[in-house]
Amino acid sequence: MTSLIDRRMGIFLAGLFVLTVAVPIGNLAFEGKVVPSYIVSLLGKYLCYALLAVALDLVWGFCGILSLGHGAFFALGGYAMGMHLMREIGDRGVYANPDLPDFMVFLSWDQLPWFWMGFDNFWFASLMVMLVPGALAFLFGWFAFRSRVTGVYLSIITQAMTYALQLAFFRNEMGFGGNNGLTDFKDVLGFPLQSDATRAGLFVCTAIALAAGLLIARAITTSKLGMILVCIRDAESRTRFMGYRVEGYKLFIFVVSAMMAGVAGALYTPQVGIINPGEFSPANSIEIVIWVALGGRGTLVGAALGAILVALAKTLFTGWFPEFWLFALGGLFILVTLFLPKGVLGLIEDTFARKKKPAPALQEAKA
Amino acid sequence: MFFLRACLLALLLPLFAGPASAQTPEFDALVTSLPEGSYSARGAVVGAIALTGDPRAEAILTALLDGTLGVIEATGQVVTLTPAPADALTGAPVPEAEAERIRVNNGLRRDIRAALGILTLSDPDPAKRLAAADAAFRAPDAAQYDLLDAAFQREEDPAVKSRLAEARAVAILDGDFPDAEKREAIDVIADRGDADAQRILTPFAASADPDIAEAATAALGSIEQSRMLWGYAQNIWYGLSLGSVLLLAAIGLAITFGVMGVINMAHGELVMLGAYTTYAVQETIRQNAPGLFDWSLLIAAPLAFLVAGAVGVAIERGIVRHLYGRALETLLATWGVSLILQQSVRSIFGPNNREVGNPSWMSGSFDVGQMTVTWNRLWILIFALAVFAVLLFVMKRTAVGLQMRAVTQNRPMAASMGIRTNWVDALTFGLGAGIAGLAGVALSQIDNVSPNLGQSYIVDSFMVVVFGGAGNIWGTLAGAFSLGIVNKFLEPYAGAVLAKIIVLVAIILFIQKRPRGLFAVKGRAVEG
Amino acid sequence: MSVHLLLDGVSRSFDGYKAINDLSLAVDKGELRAVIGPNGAGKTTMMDIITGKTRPDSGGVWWNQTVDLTRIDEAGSARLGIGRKFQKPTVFETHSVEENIALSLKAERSVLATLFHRQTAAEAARITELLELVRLEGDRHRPAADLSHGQKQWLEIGMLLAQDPELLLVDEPAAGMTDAETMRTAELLRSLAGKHTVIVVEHDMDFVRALDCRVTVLHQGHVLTEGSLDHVSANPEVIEVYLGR
Amino acid sequence: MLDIREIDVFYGAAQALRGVSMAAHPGRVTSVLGRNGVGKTTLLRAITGRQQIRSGKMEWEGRDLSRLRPEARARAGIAFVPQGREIFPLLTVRENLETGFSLLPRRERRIPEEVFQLFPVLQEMMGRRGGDLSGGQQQQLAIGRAMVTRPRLLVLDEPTEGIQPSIIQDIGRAIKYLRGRGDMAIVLVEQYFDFARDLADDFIVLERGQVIRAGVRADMDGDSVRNLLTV
Amino acid sequence: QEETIKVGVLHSLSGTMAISETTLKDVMLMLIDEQNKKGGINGKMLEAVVVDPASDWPLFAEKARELIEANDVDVVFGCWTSVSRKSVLPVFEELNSILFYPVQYEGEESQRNVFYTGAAPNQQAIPAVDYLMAEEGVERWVLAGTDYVYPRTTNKILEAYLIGKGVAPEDIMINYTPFGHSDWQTIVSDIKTFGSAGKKTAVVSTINGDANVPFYKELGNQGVSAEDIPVVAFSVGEEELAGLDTTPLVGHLAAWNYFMSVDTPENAEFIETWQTFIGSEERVTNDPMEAHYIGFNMWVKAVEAAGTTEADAVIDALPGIEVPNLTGGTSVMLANHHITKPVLVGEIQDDGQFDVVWETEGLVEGDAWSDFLPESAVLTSDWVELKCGNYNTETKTCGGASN
Ligand SMILES: Nc1ncnc2c1ncn2[C@@H]1O[C@H](COP(=O)(O)OP(=O)(O)OP(=O)(O)O)[C@@H](O)[C@H]1O
Ligand SMILES: Nc1ncnc2c1ncn2[C@@H]1O[C@H](COP(=O)(O)OP(=O)(O)OP(=O)(O)O)[C@@H](O)[C@H]1O
Ligand SMILES: NC(N)=O
Ligand SMILES: [Mg+2]
Ligand SMILES: [Mg+2]
Repeated sequence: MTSLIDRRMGIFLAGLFVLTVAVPIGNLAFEGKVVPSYIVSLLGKYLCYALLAVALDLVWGFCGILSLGHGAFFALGGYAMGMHLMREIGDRGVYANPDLPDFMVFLSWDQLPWFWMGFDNFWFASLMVMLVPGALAFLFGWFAFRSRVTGVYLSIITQAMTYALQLAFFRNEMGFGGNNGLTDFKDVLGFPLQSDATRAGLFVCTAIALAAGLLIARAITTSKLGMILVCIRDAESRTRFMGYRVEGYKLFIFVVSAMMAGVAGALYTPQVGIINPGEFSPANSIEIVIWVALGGRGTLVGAALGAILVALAKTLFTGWFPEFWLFALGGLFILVTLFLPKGVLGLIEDTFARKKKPAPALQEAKA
Repeated sequence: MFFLRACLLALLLPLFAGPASAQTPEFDALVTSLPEGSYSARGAVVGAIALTGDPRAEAILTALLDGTLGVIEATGQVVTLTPAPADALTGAPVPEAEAERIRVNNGLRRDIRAALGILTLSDPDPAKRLAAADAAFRAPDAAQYDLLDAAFQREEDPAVKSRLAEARAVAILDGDFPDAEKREAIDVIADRGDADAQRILTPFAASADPDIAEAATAALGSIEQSRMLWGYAQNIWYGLSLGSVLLLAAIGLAITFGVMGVINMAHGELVMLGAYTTYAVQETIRQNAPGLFDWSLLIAAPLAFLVAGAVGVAIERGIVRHLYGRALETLLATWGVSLILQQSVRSIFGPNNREVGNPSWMSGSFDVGQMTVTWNRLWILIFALAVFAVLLFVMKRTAVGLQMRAVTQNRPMAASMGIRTNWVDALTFGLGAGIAGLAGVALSQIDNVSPNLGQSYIVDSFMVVVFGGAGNIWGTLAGAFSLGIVNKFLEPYAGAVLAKIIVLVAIILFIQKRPRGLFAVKGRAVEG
Repeated sequence: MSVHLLLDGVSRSFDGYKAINDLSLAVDKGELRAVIGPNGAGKTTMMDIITGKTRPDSGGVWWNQTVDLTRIDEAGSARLGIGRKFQKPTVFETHSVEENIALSLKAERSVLATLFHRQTAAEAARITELLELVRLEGDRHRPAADLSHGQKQWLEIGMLLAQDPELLLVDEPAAGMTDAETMRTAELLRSLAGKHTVIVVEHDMDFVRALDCRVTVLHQGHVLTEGSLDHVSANPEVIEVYLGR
Repeated sequence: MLDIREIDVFYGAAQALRGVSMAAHPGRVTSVLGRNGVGKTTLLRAITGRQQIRSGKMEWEGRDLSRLRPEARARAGIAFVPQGREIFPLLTVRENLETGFSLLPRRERRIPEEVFQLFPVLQEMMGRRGGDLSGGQQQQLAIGRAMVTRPRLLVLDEPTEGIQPSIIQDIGRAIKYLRGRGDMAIVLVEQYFDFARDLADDFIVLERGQVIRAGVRADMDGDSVRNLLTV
Repeated sequence: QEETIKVGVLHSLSGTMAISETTLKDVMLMLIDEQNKKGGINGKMLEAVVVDPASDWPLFAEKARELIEANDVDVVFGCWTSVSRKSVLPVFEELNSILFYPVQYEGEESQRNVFYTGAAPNQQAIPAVDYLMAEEGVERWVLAGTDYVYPRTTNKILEAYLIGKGVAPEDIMINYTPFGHSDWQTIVSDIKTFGSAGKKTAVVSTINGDANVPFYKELGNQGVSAEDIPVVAFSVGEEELAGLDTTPLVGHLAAWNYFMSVDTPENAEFIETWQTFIGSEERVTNDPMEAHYIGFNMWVKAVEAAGTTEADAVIDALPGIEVPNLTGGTSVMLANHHITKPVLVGEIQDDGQFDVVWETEGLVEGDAWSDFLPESAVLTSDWVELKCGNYNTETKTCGGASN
């Protein structure tokens, strides 16, 4: 069977390592002259997206579950962390209420709702970051996979799920700050979020989480279980006839993926400073799919690369040509699909491969 | 409020003894005082003007209502502004005056309309009399009782007469009349059995007089009953009409996605193009041939079909055809297309809403019993069903439809049967896109015409197609209407937000029971 | 000998069409049984019912006289030891030929077991052995998608054997094979009998003859007749609806 | 006639056909024989345009075939019964048959009587979805569907696969009948040797993508050809 | 001179909010243009830096950071939705820069680095309700809004206010709809039913941008006329009406601090400049545009007064700055970083303009902390004397946020 760290994974992890070392040093040692502070958070955000993309690739690329609702798991992880950060504010809120976050004060809540209990503890919150998305994925998957909901039907109900959650989180009655979400965080584990050192620390944590996520994903997909996932993707019914309980496999990978997405969300919240129901929007989840497709589905590293690339393009384009950037981004998507059938990663690898030996062109008749 | 007005009138009335006293200086004084005072005080003045019965009253009040009555600040002279400035009282032309329009607000407008009602109660045109009775009904005023009663007595047109009876009844209820008359009035009102009746009678249920309270309560009870039944009917209608909108938005997708299996994220933008085509057509008509405005939608529909269809063909030829067999990648590419289309429209037409008007035959509403049916919704329902029927016919009954289905099920084999797959693919996608364009024409009548128009329908459209069962056009129909109706029955209880959430959760649960949608294609054919 | 598989008055209709109609059939442990019958007689549907793919409308299906197969799904039946080769070859196209076999090997099928699975030497040897048997050793690293139709048939047979099931349901194994290979397949199946119970569906009478076993003739979802091949092919009704003159 | 000369076909880097030549004439059946994976299907895919040839020449009725798209070849009178049937699963049996109408002039758009004479079961199942049919029924439908287009070249890839003996006989009779009409060339890939020998006027045997034997029916008697097909 | 003063413009040019915010970007470009024609500020030219936060709230924070850190802007004019403002707040605080926020909002905020030039609830909602009570005799209220924080808070304040005025709770109906809600049949019919209880009824609408067009179309078609049930809106301005045939809507109301129809020389000039700048006679002006106009002029004056664009100096200079607004008065920047504004109530006309039917006597001071919410009634904001945005007048302490 294939080795855990192949060439592409090796190169990517090496690059990530260099980044992890260089960025904080460049920022802290030179007081933001070499690497400006905002670049640190920006890169941190990209890496969160990358981890989220890896999570989606795990279910979509390998098991054929096209989740159009993965943003929900990301957002739930983000909210779990956001709730902790809100509790950390303590009585430093505008109303100086030691128990209630500001939004609860001005909407006249008189006590903290039960589901906020425990979130003042960092470790409890960290657990919830994985447990809440995991539990939702389990519940959702338990029903859907047993009922053999597949293909577009599954995709659309995942979309319905995230859309329903978005509407629910919009409601102030839910106790999550309505559409403003959770914001105005002060510090995490006592480190002020506005300090460069904390930001660098969060960046490093994110890089480590991404590396870990990639390795876990790689370990899973190169195992026999990973091969079965591919069987399910390609011929689900046939897999059943071989004695594999497809729903169990799907549930496993879906929950693992959701937890990974939750971790990505948890790291995202302190770095961007806000978590709000917009993260649940169907469009956001579609964008995740697009990262993966653009990077190269079923390659893990490609997914991560795709996320970083699209996010980078968005950052640059919205600044360079604020009025026309959608043309650029839309064009990019079209060109990639038309000319890079194996995604960006495919292009990179083909370019290197071609240098070594010319690969014979694929001569498939156009039907 | 009514009380206040009644008092004022009581004070003013003796000054103007009867309708005979035309051309009085009092009338002039009243008109001159129109520009001053609070809106409610001026409302009283308007009432007084009407009761003078002065022949100029109607013209002056109409001008006030239309906003063509002005005042020259310096002199306080009241003037009519159209066609040319003229003294409101004498009609003498006023040369180039700095006239200020006299402001009216809602309350005042209501008073004017009521006053005009009084003045037109004896108009020879029954339609005007009906409107007058209506106005009196809407603005109950005990002071008008005599006029209404007189009008009622001499009225011969049955429709107007019954409306006058109601107007008289509300006037009775507004004033100090004997209990017996009041109870009779309550019966008259109760016979209407509608929301207006409910509105009028509700205060009397708490009347100090037990008889009146009882009569009102009983009347209200029966009104409540019939209103509840009508309420169900109304909800079904709302559901059907929401369903028709969903159907229109989704039906093009039922082709491109349901039949062809292309995840077309640009579907919403094709709908948007249809709406903008309608806008462009209306603008052209407004500028060049305003008389054709009522035809604008009929002209826009084929154009929208062609525009969106052509864009669809371009998308298919340029992008989608390279991706058959890579169905999911169409998602990426068409998302790109959707971004580009959105931004193109934003660049060309601007980011703001564009105004698309309702032609006269799509404006307003009519009542079926106690149910209000708006014309635009009714036409949209008819339109949606017509589009559906045509599409169904094309897909199921024509050679082209058969070829479309064959090509999407097995492209190489279809080619081997001699079907021009390229052509059929382009045609199919173009058809789906064109229908999206048609949806845009309809949606322009009820929603924003903005670059975001498409985005707001794309999620719902996919939901409908999948809920109904992808690949089944009937399923799309059933899906759209059932989601519409369920939504509309939930909304009054749960509110719009919760209703939507509940519907989404219901879809998720429903799919567990029927993993391939409402009208699932079953059997070996799909399981392979 | 005990009855390994028993179908007892099974019926199943699709949209009013009775594909299986009061079908009863008993197969003994270790028996080799051929099932023939006209196209559309219900042979494949019968296999669908045995493996839990299709639920019968009525009637019972018993495994070892104790387990009710109508309550068991596809994976469950496979875990009981029922293996199946499909009429239309279905293999895992993106996996290599070797991986197709490896994934079919008899082994623990739970999620955790597969997550931590490491291939043993015995497994590797078994894979090679099977590949040689189905003559695909030269293609072992090719993606299964690249195989020709007949090669896929062979791969499926290899996958079936790898599962080492107690009961083999073999739907038209000889289709698309040359005459010589057809005989080899018959030979193979015969060699399995005894240790395994085998039910074969085939339209090739030479093949059925080579199997040299009891033959059941299905017609319109019902057993028409049963017996040796000579016996059933003498039946005028079988000649009428199936063999032709 | 169909005239194929020295064609090479590749799947990616792998060569599936090497310099294959063959011909098919109206009124004659040409059988293509060979073991699994030797390239029979590939040859038919090349003829029907599903696979491009890298080099060589392919002519049909004097026209160069190699540049035509699959549908143009169908319109040029070439009909295909593919291996694996390729029924349109969600179309009814009737609709499956009617897909053949698209290349017919409007007044010829009907299903030939022979189809139902040959395969009466199709008549019974007209309203059923093709994908729901049994394997053998689908095979019959695939052949019937090809006949609807009134081809002048009929290309059959293992048409007897999965079909009950009596109908195999019928198919044999049908092919003979079509041959007998004299206006149709038939290319038949078949593993069932006796069936092929019974029908073939000409034959070729493929081995690893190459023609290793070609001849007329008389050459097939005896075991020499049969032996080529065993391992 | 080489050096320029950079002005960040942080408005969505794509996504759902582009519909409203693009105009504000344009008006900023115009104001900067005009200022440069006057020779800039303190001899330096202004340079606009435009970015597109794409209606994506976290992206607002990212772009704010980019503007301040990478582009070195001295001030930012931007945001529309409250959530976008909430998203950028920490950035402005951390990097100590200045944001001018031009849209009416729910209040309950006062941040040292932010200047609120739109209306606080007491500058829009409460006067509008007062008008309806006094002039139209309204006794029964529908509070309809899009389900998010601004309408929720505004309605909470209004509810408290109405009940304080003796309105019975059963005479208040509160209804929320999702963003972009487009099927208003049920709600409009509910409003009709609610309005048929025999008491004069009005609708107070905090329905947000996109949903308004279908809402008004439904109102028009179901024949809810302003004379029966007037609707007073807080988020519907000239831009929104430009997408509608207003004939059936004549008489419905909006409360703002500015209307395009206001007849003053300043406004006439502003409209003229705007239409020339944008190259279209058709384009309208609206309230948030005026807010930017006021905010920008205040900032210019403050920079001139401080002699520098340095944030602390400008922040200190701003309170007390007075500039003419477009409605004939003079707006002052208050110590709580809100401004004084007149409140106007206008009725929709058939030409898509508003006709002012009522206005407050003088200017109303923006109140950061509503007096009608118990927890916030005790708070006050004063960045001049107290140097605190949320000073508790009971405990005499400054709450945590301002450190
Ligand atoms: N899902 C289904 N829907 C409708 N009809 C079906 C379905 N499945 C099977 N049938 C019908 O049931 C009958 C039996 O089919 P089955 O595939 O079992 O036949 P078979 O004996 O395997 O035939 P063959 O020898 O051709 O493979 C056929 O007529 C077929 O059309
Ligand atoms: N799509 C493909 N991609 C790559 N290789 C292929 C493909 N299809 C077939 N091949 C290979 O090409 C060769 C010829 O295949 P082909 O299908 O023509 O064989 P065949 O003679 O029809 O065999 P069978 O009798 O099994 O149908 C085989 O080695 C096969 O593995
Ligand atoms: N502040 C607002 N209107 O969201
Ligand atoms: Mg079968
Ligand atoms: Mg073949």
